[in-house]
Amino acid sequence: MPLAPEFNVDEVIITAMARQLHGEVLVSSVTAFGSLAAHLAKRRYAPDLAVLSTPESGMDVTPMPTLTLGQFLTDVQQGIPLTMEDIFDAIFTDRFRIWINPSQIDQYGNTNITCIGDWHRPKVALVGSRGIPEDTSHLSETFYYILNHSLRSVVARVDFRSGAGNGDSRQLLGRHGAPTVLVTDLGVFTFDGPGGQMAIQSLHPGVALDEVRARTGFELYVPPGPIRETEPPSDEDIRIIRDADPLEVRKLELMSGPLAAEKFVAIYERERQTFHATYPRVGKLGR
Amino acid sequence: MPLAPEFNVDEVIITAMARQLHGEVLVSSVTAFGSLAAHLAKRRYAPDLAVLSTPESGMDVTPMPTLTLGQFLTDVQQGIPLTMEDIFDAIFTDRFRIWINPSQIDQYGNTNITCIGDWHRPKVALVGSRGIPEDTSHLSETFYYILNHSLRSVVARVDFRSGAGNGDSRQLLGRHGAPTVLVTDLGVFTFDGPGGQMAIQSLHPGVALDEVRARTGFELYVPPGPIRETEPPSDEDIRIIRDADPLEVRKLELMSGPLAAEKFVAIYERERQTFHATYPRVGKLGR
Amino acid sequence: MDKRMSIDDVIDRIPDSATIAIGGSSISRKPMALVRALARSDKRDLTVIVDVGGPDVDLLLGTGRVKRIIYAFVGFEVLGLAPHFRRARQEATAEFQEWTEYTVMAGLDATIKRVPFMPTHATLGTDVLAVNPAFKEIRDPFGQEPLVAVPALAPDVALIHVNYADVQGNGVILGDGHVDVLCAKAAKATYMSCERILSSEELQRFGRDVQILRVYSKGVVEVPWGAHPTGCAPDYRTDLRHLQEYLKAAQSEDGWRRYETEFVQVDHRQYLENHGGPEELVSRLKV
Amino acid sequence: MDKRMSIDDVIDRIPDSATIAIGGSSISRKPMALVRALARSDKRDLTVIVDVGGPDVDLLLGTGRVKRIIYAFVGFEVLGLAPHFRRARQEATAEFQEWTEYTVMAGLDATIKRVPFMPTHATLGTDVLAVNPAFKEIRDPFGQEPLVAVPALAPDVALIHVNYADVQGNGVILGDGHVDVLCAKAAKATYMSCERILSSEELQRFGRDVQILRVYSKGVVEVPWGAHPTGCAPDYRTDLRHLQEYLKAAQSEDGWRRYETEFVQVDHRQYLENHGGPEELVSRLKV
Repeated sequence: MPLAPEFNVDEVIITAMARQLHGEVLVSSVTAFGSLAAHLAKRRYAPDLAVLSTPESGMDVTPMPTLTLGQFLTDVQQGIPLTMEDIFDAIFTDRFRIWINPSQIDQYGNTNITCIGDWHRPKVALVGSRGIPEDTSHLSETFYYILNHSLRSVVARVDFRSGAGNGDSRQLLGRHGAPTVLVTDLGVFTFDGPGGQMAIQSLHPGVALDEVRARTGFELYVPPGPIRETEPPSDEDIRIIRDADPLEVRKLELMSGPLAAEKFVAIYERERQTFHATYPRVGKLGR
Repeated sequence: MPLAPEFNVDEVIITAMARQLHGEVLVSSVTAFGSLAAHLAKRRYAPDLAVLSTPESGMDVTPMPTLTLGQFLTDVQQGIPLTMEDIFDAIFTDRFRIWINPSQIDQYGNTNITCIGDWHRPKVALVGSRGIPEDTSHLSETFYYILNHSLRSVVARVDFRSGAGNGDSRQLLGRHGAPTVLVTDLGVFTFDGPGGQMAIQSLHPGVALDEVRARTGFELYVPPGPIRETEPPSDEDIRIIRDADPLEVRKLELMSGPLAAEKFVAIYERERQTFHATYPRVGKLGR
Repeated sequence: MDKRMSIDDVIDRIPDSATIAIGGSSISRKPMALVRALARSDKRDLTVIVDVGGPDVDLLLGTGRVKRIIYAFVGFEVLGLAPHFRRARQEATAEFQEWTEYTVMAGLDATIKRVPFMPTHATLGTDVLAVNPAFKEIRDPFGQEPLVAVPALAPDVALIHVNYADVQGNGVILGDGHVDVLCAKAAKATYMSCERILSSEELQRFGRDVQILRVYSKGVVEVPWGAHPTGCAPDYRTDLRHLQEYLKAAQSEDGWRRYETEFVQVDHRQYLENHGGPEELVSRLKV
Repeated sequence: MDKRMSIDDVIDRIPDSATIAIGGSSISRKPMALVRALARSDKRDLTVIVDVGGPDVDLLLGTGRVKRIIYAFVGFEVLGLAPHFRRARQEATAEFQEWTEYTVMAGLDATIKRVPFMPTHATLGTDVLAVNPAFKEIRDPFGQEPLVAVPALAPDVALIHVNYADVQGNGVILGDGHVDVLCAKAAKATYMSCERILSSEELQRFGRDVQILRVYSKGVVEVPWGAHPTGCAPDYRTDLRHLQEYLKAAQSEDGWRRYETEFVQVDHRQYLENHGGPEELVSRLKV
């Protein structure tokens, strides 16, 4: 995808994600992209966000250099500690936002992280629905991102509905938890096409409609009028992202295979050195 | 009531209460008598008890001189802090014991702290059922004490069932929360008479059956054989009670009117001095 | 977001006929400065939800602000019955709905989890079930076990008092938490008074004692002695002398009118002055 | 009561066909020393309940101990899919029941509160409801709102790992709590390993970080590095290198047999030696 040389696709995606966040809500940091989007949003667009430092805890943390991966490696908890009950109460009371990265998303915004093929005898067993059913039955805004927009990830119908989209899935739920937006490496998509179908909101700089169509497993709704271009990240957006993630943890999500493994280990080793310099261990244990 | 001069009725009652407690359970300290019974039991009879320092919190506290009244006056929390959710989870999982001091108890062990007369237009409105319905539907042992066994407090039928006793009240509950024992100033009573009715287990030293009958609002079940005498407190029991309650907070529950008010204020003033000497304020705030 | 406001700002935000949940427990950590302002306001037909009520409910009944009370208990603990509550119950001058400690918690939790009810065994076998028209007997959908469905309790407003808060609306509770967290999460708008406002950094050092999360609070008021005459552990103990004066005043119309003039129809500064000023309170109530 | 015991003592107390709830979350604070002992035991037909599973579930499946898994998620987070879980799901060599994060919590909470179910909207509109035969669609008894009844989950045993414990069975968790408290309260018997045993006095200084109460624990095992290779914040981070070895080993039968010999069929002391000893682990994993 040809982008202007001064920014990378990960920065376009993260900035587009950041601009969706607003208000005073907890924002989960399960992935590097979600974490950086929350961090950027808090700095630039939504100062009242309460950003979590781990998937479930550490509200209003001071961001650390390894902002994102650190959470899984050391699970370091700073800020205000929460419980899992706090997290789900925040979901049920609509005080929570999360960027979900599904394996599949379909034209109605149903999402799948459970399996490819039939659930009872899957071709590929993935991980299980985790907390996505809770999000998609309670939140007033649900956010999705996919880094490799393709016929395998953006599909006509998901193999399994881990999360409830529009259409039939709404019968017993009303609007609670309905899909709001999808950001991919190609563009930004909403779900306000006919019957709640996926629609183009904007395409990233340099992305052509034909490419999007070729990489989408169904007929995308194109709103009348000219197609908008995603507003690119500003210099300030880019600076904040790069400063917050000097080890480039975010690049991991774009890689796979031996290359990813190699980078992963390198980050892991450097992370420890960084922690040594910044981790306020005494404060924590001395409480 | 004639008692041997070396112990008082409050010490007989507290000791009888203490001897009922056993196992590893949380014991609430809502009243002076309940608190002192728990403290004595832990020292002498049931070392695994987890005694609370306030009605809802402060597990495994180091007893303070104003062991009991302090809880309401300053609500000082030491030991391991709990939440109300912890307390009710302990009730539901049967890890909780409490000595309930009802205004009325009847022949089936139904108890009342809500009102005298009809609920909708009470002659005397008391306080409301509080957590007694939870206790009497979940605990495998429920304990009651009454300091003035009389026709007004030990009655044929309570005016309002705040707590579920035996008989009809058990229809939907089974044995969960059924009444176990009542200790009064006259004796110790169980609920294993015919149909779960109140029965004499023992009478305190010097108490005659006729006196008990005259002060009980129904026909008490008297088990066959000679009536047992409540085992009096030992010297060690008495010493522990007096040491734990040097301000004699326990006497308050036996008094009423101006005498009680006067003693109350005296204890209140002395309590502050005692706290000054013992309260580890730095430890608490420095956490 | 800076959520600081005045006591009057809070009262201005409460409409007539609002349903208000009040934190604390009987004579412990009640938001009395806010309650007094409400008591002297011209609000009408309020519904009050308390788990364990005390001077809060009694004062609001005494000044005629309340139409309906949902409660598990209203009383002054060791000091005895709540005089206006007792009178209003006996003369039926307000509507009363008797719940229990856990069912109030479950009702608030149902609102938090956006479910219309929570199931429990509590109140089976008691007369609470008979006099409380809100509860419904149901059968469990799996095994036909008899249960009680506790309906959701949805307060418009929650009023709580905490030890410390930051301007963003995070709150630290050092003593027993009572049901304050449930009130804060369940209400549409939570207003919190505090003994002292700290910086957010200082506040975070309290770890899990930060119990009120800013995503749930709409306003913060710094009110030293804001729980007086109830206690606020470990900052100060309950003012028993004042509560005894209150109880005495409530015995006659004249006495009550004088009490209102001196302690209700005055702002918080004057209220403290009428106790001889903060220094006098320190000398009596700090431990 | 001194509840210290050995790893083998814990395993001896687990019968065949037991239902075991395991705390922690994916690659964070799993009781891996206990799980390894279980994996090399001759226990059969175990049912495992996890909210978010990782190497724990995967290892027990890899050594053939498990008949049935109840889970919201099983995976290695940033490292990818769980290899034995994936294989077992695809070849249907065990029984799987897919729940969700909150419904596992609600199922455990139902057991704690001795109710047969908890109501929720979660899983409506998803295929979890279709493939999970344990859930039941119901209507709310007040307003006929569609809901899901989540049945109680009743573990025989809970296994958790904490930072510190005392010999009485109180446990301190400094990082994210995950669902450990729910597991401990819901199980008939909870066994807890810990990094270090402290005196009860030292433990109390951790205040609300004392999350496991002794009334719920039956045994305590001091096992430094007891969560390894998962992380135990703030004591040590996840051992990604070991987990990468694990994933590689699980790719072939030979590789897996070697892994088992070196890291499963050995006691905990030898396990640490096979990593180069505790000093080597300190240098890589302490932060």
